[in-house]
Amino acid sequence: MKVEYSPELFMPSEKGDKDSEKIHRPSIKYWSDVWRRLKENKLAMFGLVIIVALVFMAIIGTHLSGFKYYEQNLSNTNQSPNSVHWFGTDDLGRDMFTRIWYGARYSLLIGVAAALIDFTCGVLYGGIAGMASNKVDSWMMRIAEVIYSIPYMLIVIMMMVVFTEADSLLVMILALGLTGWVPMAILVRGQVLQLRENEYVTAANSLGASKWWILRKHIIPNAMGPILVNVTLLVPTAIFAEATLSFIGLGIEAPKSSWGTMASDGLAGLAIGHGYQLFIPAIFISLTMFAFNVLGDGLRDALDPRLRK
Amino acid sequence: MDNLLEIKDLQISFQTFFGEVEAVRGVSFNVGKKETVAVVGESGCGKSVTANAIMQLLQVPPAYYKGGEIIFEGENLLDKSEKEMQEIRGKEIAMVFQDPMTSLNPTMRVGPQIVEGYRKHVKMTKAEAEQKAIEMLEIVSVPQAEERVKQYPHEFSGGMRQRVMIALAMVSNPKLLIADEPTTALDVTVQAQILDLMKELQDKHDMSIMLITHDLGVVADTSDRIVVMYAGQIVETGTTDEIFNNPKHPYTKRLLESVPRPNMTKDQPLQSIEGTPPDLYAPPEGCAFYDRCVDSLKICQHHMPDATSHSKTHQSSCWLNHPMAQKQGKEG
Amino acid sequence: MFKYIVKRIGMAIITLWAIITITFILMNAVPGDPIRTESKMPPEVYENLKEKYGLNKPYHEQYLIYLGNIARGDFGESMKSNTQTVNQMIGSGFPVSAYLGFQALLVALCFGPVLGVIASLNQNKWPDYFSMVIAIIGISVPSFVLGTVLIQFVAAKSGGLLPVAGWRSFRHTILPTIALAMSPLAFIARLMRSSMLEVLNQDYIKTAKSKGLSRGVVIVKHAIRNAILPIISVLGTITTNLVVGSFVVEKIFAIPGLGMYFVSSITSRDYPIIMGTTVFYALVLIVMLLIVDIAYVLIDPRINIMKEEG
Amino acid sequence: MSQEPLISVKDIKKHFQVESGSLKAVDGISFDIYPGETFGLVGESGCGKSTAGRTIMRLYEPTDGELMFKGNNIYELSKKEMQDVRKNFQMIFQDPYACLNPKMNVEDIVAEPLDIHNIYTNREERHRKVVELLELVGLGNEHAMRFPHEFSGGQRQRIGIARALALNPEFIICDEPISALDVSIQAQVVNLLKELQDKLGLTYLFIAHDLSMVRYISDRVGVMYLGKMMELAPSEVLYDNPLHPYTKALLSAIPIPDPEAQRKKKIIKLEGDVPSPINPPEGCRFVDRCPYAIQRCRDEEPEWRELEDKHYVACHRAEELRD
Amino acid sequence: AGGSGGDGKILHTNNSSEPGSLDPALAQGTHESWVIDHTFEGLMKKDQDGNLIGGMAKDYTVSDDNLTYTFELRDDVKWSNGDPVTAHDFEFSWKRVLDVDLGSTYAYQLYYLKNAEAYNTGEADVDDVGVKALDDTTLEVVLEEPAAYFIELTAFYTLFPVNKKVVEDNPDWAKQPETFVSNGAFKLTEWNHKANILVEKNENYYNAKEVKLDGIDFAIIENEDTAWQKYQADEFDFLYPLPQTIVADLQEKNDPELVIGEELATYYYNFNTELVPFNNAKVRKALTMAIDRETITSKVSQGGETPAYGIVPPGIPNEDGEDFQGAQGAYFEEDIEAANALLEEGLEEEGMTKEDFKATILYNTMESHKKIAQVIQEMWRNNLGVDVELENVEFQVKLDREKAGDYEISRAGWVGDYVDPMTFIDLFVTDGPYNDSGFSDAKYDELVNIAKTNVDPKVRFDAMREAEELFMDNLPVMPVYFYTKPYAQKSHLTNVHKVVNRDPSFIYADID
Ligand SMILES: Nc1ncnc2c1ncn2[C@@H]1O[C@H](COP(=O)(O)OP(=O)(O)OP(=O)(O)O)[C@@H](O)[C@H]1O
Ligand SMILES: Nc1ncnc2c1ncn2[C@@H]1O[C@H](COP(=O)(O)OP(=O)(O)OP(=O)(O)O)[C@@H](O)[C@H]1O
Ligand SMILES: [Mg+2]
Ligand SMILES: [Mg+2]
Repeated sequence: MKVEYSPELFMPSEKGDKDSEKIHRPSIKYWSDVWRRLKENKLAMFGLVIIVALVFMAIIGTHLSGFKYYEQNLSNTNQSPNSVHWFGTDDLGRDMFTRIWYGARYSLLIGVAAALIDFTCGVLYGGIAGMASNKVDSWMMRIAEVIYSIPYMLIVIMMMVVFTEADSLLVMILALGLTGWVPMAILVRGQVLQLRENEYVTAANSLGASKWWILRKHIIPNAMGPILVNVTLLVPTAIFAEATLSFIGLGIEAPKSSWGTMASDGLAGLAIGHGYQLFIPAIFISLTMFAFNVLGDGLRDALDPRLRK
Repeated sequence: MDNLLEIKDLQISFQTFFGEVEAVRGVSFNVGKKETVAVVGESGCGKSVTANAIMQLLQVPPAYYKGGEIIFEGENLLDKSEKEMQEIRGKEIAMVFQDPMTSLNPTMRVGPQIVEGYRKHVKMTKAEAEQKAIEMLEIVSVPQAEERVKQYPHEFSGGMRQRVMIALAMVSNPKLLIADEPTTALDVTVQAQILDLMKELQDKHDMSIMLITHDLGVVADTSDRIVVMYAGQIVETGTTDEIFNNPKHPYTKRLLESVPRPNMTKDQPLQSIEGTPPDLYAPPEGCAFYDRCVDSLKICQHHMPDATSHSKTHQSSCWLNHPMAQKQGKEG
Repeated sequence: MFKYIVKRIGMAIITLWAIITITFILMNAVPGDPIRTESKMPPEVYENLKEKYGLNKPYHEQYLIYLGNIARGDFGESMKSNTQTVNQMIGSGFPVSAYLGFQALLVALCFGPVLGVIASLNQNKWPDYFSMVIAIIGISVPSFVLGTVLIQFVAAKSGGLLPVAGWRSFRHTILPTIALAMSPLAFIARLMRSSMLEVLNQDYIKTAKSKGLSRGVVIVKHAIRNAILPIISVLGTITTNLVVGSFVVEKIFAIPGLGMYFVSSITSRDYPIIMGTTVFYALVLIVMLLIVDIAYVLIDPRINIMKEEG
Repeated sequence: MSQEPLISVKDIKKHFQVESGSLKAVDGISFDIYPGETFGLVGESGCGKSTAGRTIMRLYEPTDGELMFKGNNIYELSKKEMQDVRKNFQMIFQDPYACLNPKMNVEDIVAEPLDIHNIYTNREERHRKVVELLELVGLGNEHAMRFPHEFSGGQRQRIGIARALALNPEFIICDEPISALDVSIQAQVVNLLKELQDKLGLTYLFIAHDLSMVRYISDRVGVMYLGKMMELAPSEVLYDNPLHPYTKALLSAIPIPDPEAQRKKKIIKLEGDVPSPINPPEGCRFVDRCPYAIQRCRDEEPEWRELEDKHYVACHRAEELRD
Repeated sequence: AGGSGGDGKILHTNNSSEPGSLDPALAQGTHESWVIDHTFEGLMKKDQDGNLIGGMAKDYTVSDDNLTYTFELRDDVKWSNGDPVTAHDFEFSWKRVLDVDLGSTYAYQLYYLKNAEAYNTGEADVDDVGVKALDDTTLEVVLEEPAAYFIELTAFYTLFPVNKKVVEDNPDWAKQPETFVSNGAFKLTEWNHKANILVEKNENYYNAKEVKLDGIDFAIIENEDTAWQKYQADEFDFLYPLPQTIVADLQEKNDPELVIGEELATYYYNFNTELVPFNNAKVRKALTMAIDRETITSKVSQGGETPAYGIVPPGIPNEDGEDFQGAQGAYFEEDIEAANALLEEGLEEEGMTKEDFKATILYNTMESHKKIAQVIQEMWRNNLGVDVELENVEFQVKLDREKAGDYEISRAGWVGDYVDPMTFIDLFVTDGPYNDSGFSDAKYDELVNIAKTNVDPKVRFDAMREAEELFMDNLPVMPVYFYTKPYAQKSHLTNVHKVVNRDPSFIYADID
């Protein structure tokens, strides 16, 4: 079938409206673009919701059950979860629900703060080492080696001596961030060594970019995948490390609770059928880990322009 | 001439955050046995996407096939499984990629990269393979091939990488060679050698070539037929002589005019085509060249022209070919 | 390369010296007396013991004695135990720890990357989620919990097939290996996934596919090598920690390795063991990081850390 | 051209350490580039053009040589001082994709030089400048938020060009800036480069394989072979009256965009092997492939001399071959 | 089960930690003494009921001034290598312990001997030490001052003999089973460091025919939970110590395998009497009275412990053969009201109110200490309305801080060395090395001295009673409970001797 066109259409066109057809797209900032992409990732958003919920519960959760975190009831110990004690009671008859949310305050704070310290120090140190000349890099890595080799506990004990006056939470976070950044630094440095050989780095060089600029704008964004993986893993590590620190007297002081100490205390109940004392804090740690992981993954995907679905 | 490859109304889009990019919008052409078809066209018009689609190397998502068929030796490649495609890639169809630096594995020596595909199809020892790699590099005129095979891509110059790409595509004598701008980084002497080489292999192994290039000199030298693309569509096809001597589509005409002649003087500006091609996020309803066309008609803006045949081999899609336009033209 | 290694050995000596010095200072500066015990020790006995371990000498003298002994490879004798010299402790504990550590490393290296690769190839599909669950378990269930759970729910129920604890046969090594391997396995899997996602997008993967290589070959020969670098990076510290001492797992499974000394020597302020284990640990770390650096160069020829120039 | 040269390249060398020895990618080349001129650099693929360009940019630390820019030896500047000089020096890279950071969108890529040198006052100005630059190279506002992998080869190339132009540099090294572009855009870009040159007095080092284009755009052209300069002359002179046998062969191979003419054309085929840049021959580097080679060419390295006015050549037999 | 192994009757148990040494002179804790108790034997030993009977010595005489002891050795006693055990070995061994160069931590256990302390501190000659082998079988011991419990000490491991010849030949004799020579019921045959210690029946033991076991395999597992799992998997026949939760659980279930043995030890808190307000006895008393010990032992520690209202634990007979502690009864009553009144009074005397009252309980890191500290903290909060904080530190740090007086309240415990109230009472003499509370009372010191230097039981015990009363009036420490020793023992294991103040002994044990 042949379509008939009016002859009028075959007149030469006047292109007055030529430019009006151009679609003008607003300039969007990089990070808001990332945020938009992140929002599309349901799982990552779910992770974010969990984190927000955990933080929210950490704030109000201790007031819900009507028990105080330190309130003991020695005739009511080791009760499995029930309608009064939603998460059961511990070996001193304290309400686990309240203790979980009280502990959430410390654990979340510690986990995130320590991860942030490790992230900042590790990325900076590793990044600078990787960008520096081979000689500087070599010595920086040797220093990291020294820091990583000195017995951690000695350093922590020393910190306790030095910072007797300081806020113990601060000291603890410092202690947790003390050496954890070394593997991060090594990881980042490895990435830098590889990425700095890329042509776009040479191109940036030719634009007069400083090494610092190159590190910030080119290398770190491209190394973000492994970095995010490491950071998300640092969170639970720090939560547990806090429990270990209490062995040398630096942890959260009893009867205050944290997830790490609750889990290690709960371990004792495992053999006699009070597994919930271990599993409940463990589940919350895992949940946190899960949330940070999916968020980390989502962020990684959002930062990677290629992976648009 | 039998058609080795037949592309019918291929449509490919990319999903992006801003929407859909219609990179290829209904492309149909064919490549006959032993034939060299050159694909030319505006940068960004969908040549590479089409080539990648033939190899089934587009990542889905973000790319997806919206329609059409790619028929190779009678079978639709779009229906093939990944496993079946693996048998075809490298052996039946080989491709030279446009970007030689990023297309070579930076952590693998050049030699193995050239022959590993070949080794998949032909049983040979490692030593033989090494020999073959050296041979291939020599064929594409890389000097000191014995040493070069042991080097890594970053130690090669741009042109040498491109030759490596050519070598690894040609090593297993494919039936169809898709060469996406294979000689852009080569100096003229080497380019001439490579083009000769391609012709030679074509004669020897009855190879067909789909050559994507901007260098009209190369096109003139090698191709039998030319496909001219613009904004994801084919605007004109024809034999080399027909296109060079009797271009029908305004875009083709303007393209040919843009070529610098060796005897041009410096104060003459080069001819270029005013304006920019349409954004493929929202392709125009009518002719994509409308904005930049000096001879455009009113109809061009909102109606897509059909292909008109000028000879058995020569077609173009332009409203100016329409009888009514011709009439108007005469009257006007 | 050879020159580089020699240079690194030279640096290692300085590194070790720094470690020894700092450890010495810390050790003597922290509170806690190595000699005092809970038992009723008269001051005379206390002084006698101080004398015996040379702790009444001025610090700089003690330091020099330490340095001299360490230079001769002699870490001295424990202040708490009379049965083995520190060298003997390391000599008998290290092979056990190393065996366990390498076995765990092997497990982590066999499954971790595979899991990561599978996850990356099926991004946001069930294998990806499966590997994420493994990772979450591996990381958020630390070895002290995992070990205990394995003992109480696997070993105890296995009818003697998997012994509860001890270190006698291969069967004894299975559960501790699992307990030890989980966390690095998970970590490696996650890292691998993330760097594979990066690499799989690269053009050279397309090239490799265009040669008709099968998916497996493309991944093994092209993708993994380019994606492995972050894993190599973390292997240095992971291996050191696994091989030299995994305190928690060794304690839970009653394994006569080196790990226990790291913590117990510090809590008991047993100076010679602190020094011995620290130096030994540092040595292993130094060697591992050297291997990592060499691996970098072997894996990615573009990396230049061996060149002298800036 | 009696002015002071803008750039004076003095015997620069760049050797790479490779497994089998020292690869002499650039082995002592010298030339001057005057303000406002375009210096074309051609030569066989792999002969060291890109390396020369990068060494001039000091992206590679030179093995030897001096580079005078406005009377200063750039190679003696510290890294910090170098960053400032870079404002005046820009480069368009040969590889259009590899030189774009895949994690940055086009706006950020093009704006990067502006960011580095703090050229704009607010974000709108930045955006406006970026769009301006993109439009100069035939891209538009609509491309600004996209990422490099979403572009075709030619589009990427243009992003690179836009970035190099961002700082209004005095001197641009164009390493095959147009090879990935279709002819009409080539024309557009070349016209743009020329226009900028006329308006702002830019100076170019133009590396290309397209000899017609080089001829069209360059004032003077240098021909390299295996790390050495073979011939240097004003472009008309070089094209009409090449002295070096290599230049002659090169010119004969130019493809002509006309099937008829192309079929009739006679190409001087170069036989023989290109020698290794690792252990280049003692004498003339072209000797093995030169149809006119004599024993002397083998033994003695030809001198770099000004045979005619402004026409330099390194060939023992240049005089004889002239006729 | 472990006992039915192919190589005879081997008893399997766990010796929770690697011994620092198996040389009796250098041993200093349970994880060493348990093995040593099975491989060595002193002049005297204890029977199943805790009575002292002859070991290597068949008899002894004491001089009238109670200063000279003469021991007559058995003539059939041999070392595991066949050498006879002689009085010279004893003389050598004891002087060796006192030798500064050996660096024995427990050298002070021999300070009762004449000139022993002086020799140990370098002020006397080795020949001045009051021990001498008169001939191969006669050992003469001269004490510095009379000591009623000296004879009991000869059954303590620091005073066990070592083979003079062997030790002189090879100072490292105790490090390897091959060179290890002992005189007890068992001999060391295998020592895999940190894995296990195997002792086998010593055929040269004079009483070998009474020994039913062919050997004892002491595993070395530090982790209590792991050890318990092994016990449950029938890999152990006997287990001590047990995880606290397990003890509680077994007790609740009335499990017959659980045996709560006696222990001569007290769990208490030190008050730093040099600090305000703990210098005030009323405050100390108030705090002491305000906790509920019954609840602590039944709900928290749950190991069958008894609440402590005095400092000397049960298990020590007095001059009449009655239990010293049982005869004394409680020194104070738990009474919250009275405690509150006392506290207010005491604080007022110090110019304080309850609101100003601030204190920290220092304890060394351990789950059970943490639990009890939390409970006591909570009891004080609820009963007295005072807030205290908890601080856990490492053991070595706690010792340091106690020594330095850098604490307010600290957890402590004491295990008696010998079965006499003195082992607890002399802890608190002025400037006693373990008197961390800083308690000092001339009268108390005098009473201790009377009890130490007298041999008349009546005089001694009167003095000690008076001393304890005085002490409990002052309460420089707050007793919490008396320890017990909970074991798990499989039913097929019989005749394990569990004597107060000693590790369970398997010498005469049997496996059915
Ligand atoms: N992954 C992608 N996502 C979005 N758009 C894409 C993607 N790949 C290609 N495009 C778009 O598809 C169009 C066609 O690209 P293609 O690479 O085929 O061009 P081309 O004809 O090969 O051009 P050139 O000659 O410059 O290489 C371009 O406009 C490009 O922007
Ligand atoms: N990083 C490097 N390491 C080792 N060798 C290199 C390196 N870069 C370049 N080369 C070598 O230096 C020589 C010159 O390379 P260059 O890239 O300068 O050539 P070119 O003239 O730009 O060639 P083309 O026209 O093909 O781009 C080549 O032999 C190449 O192999
Ligand atoms: Mg293309
Ligand atoms: Mg180049």
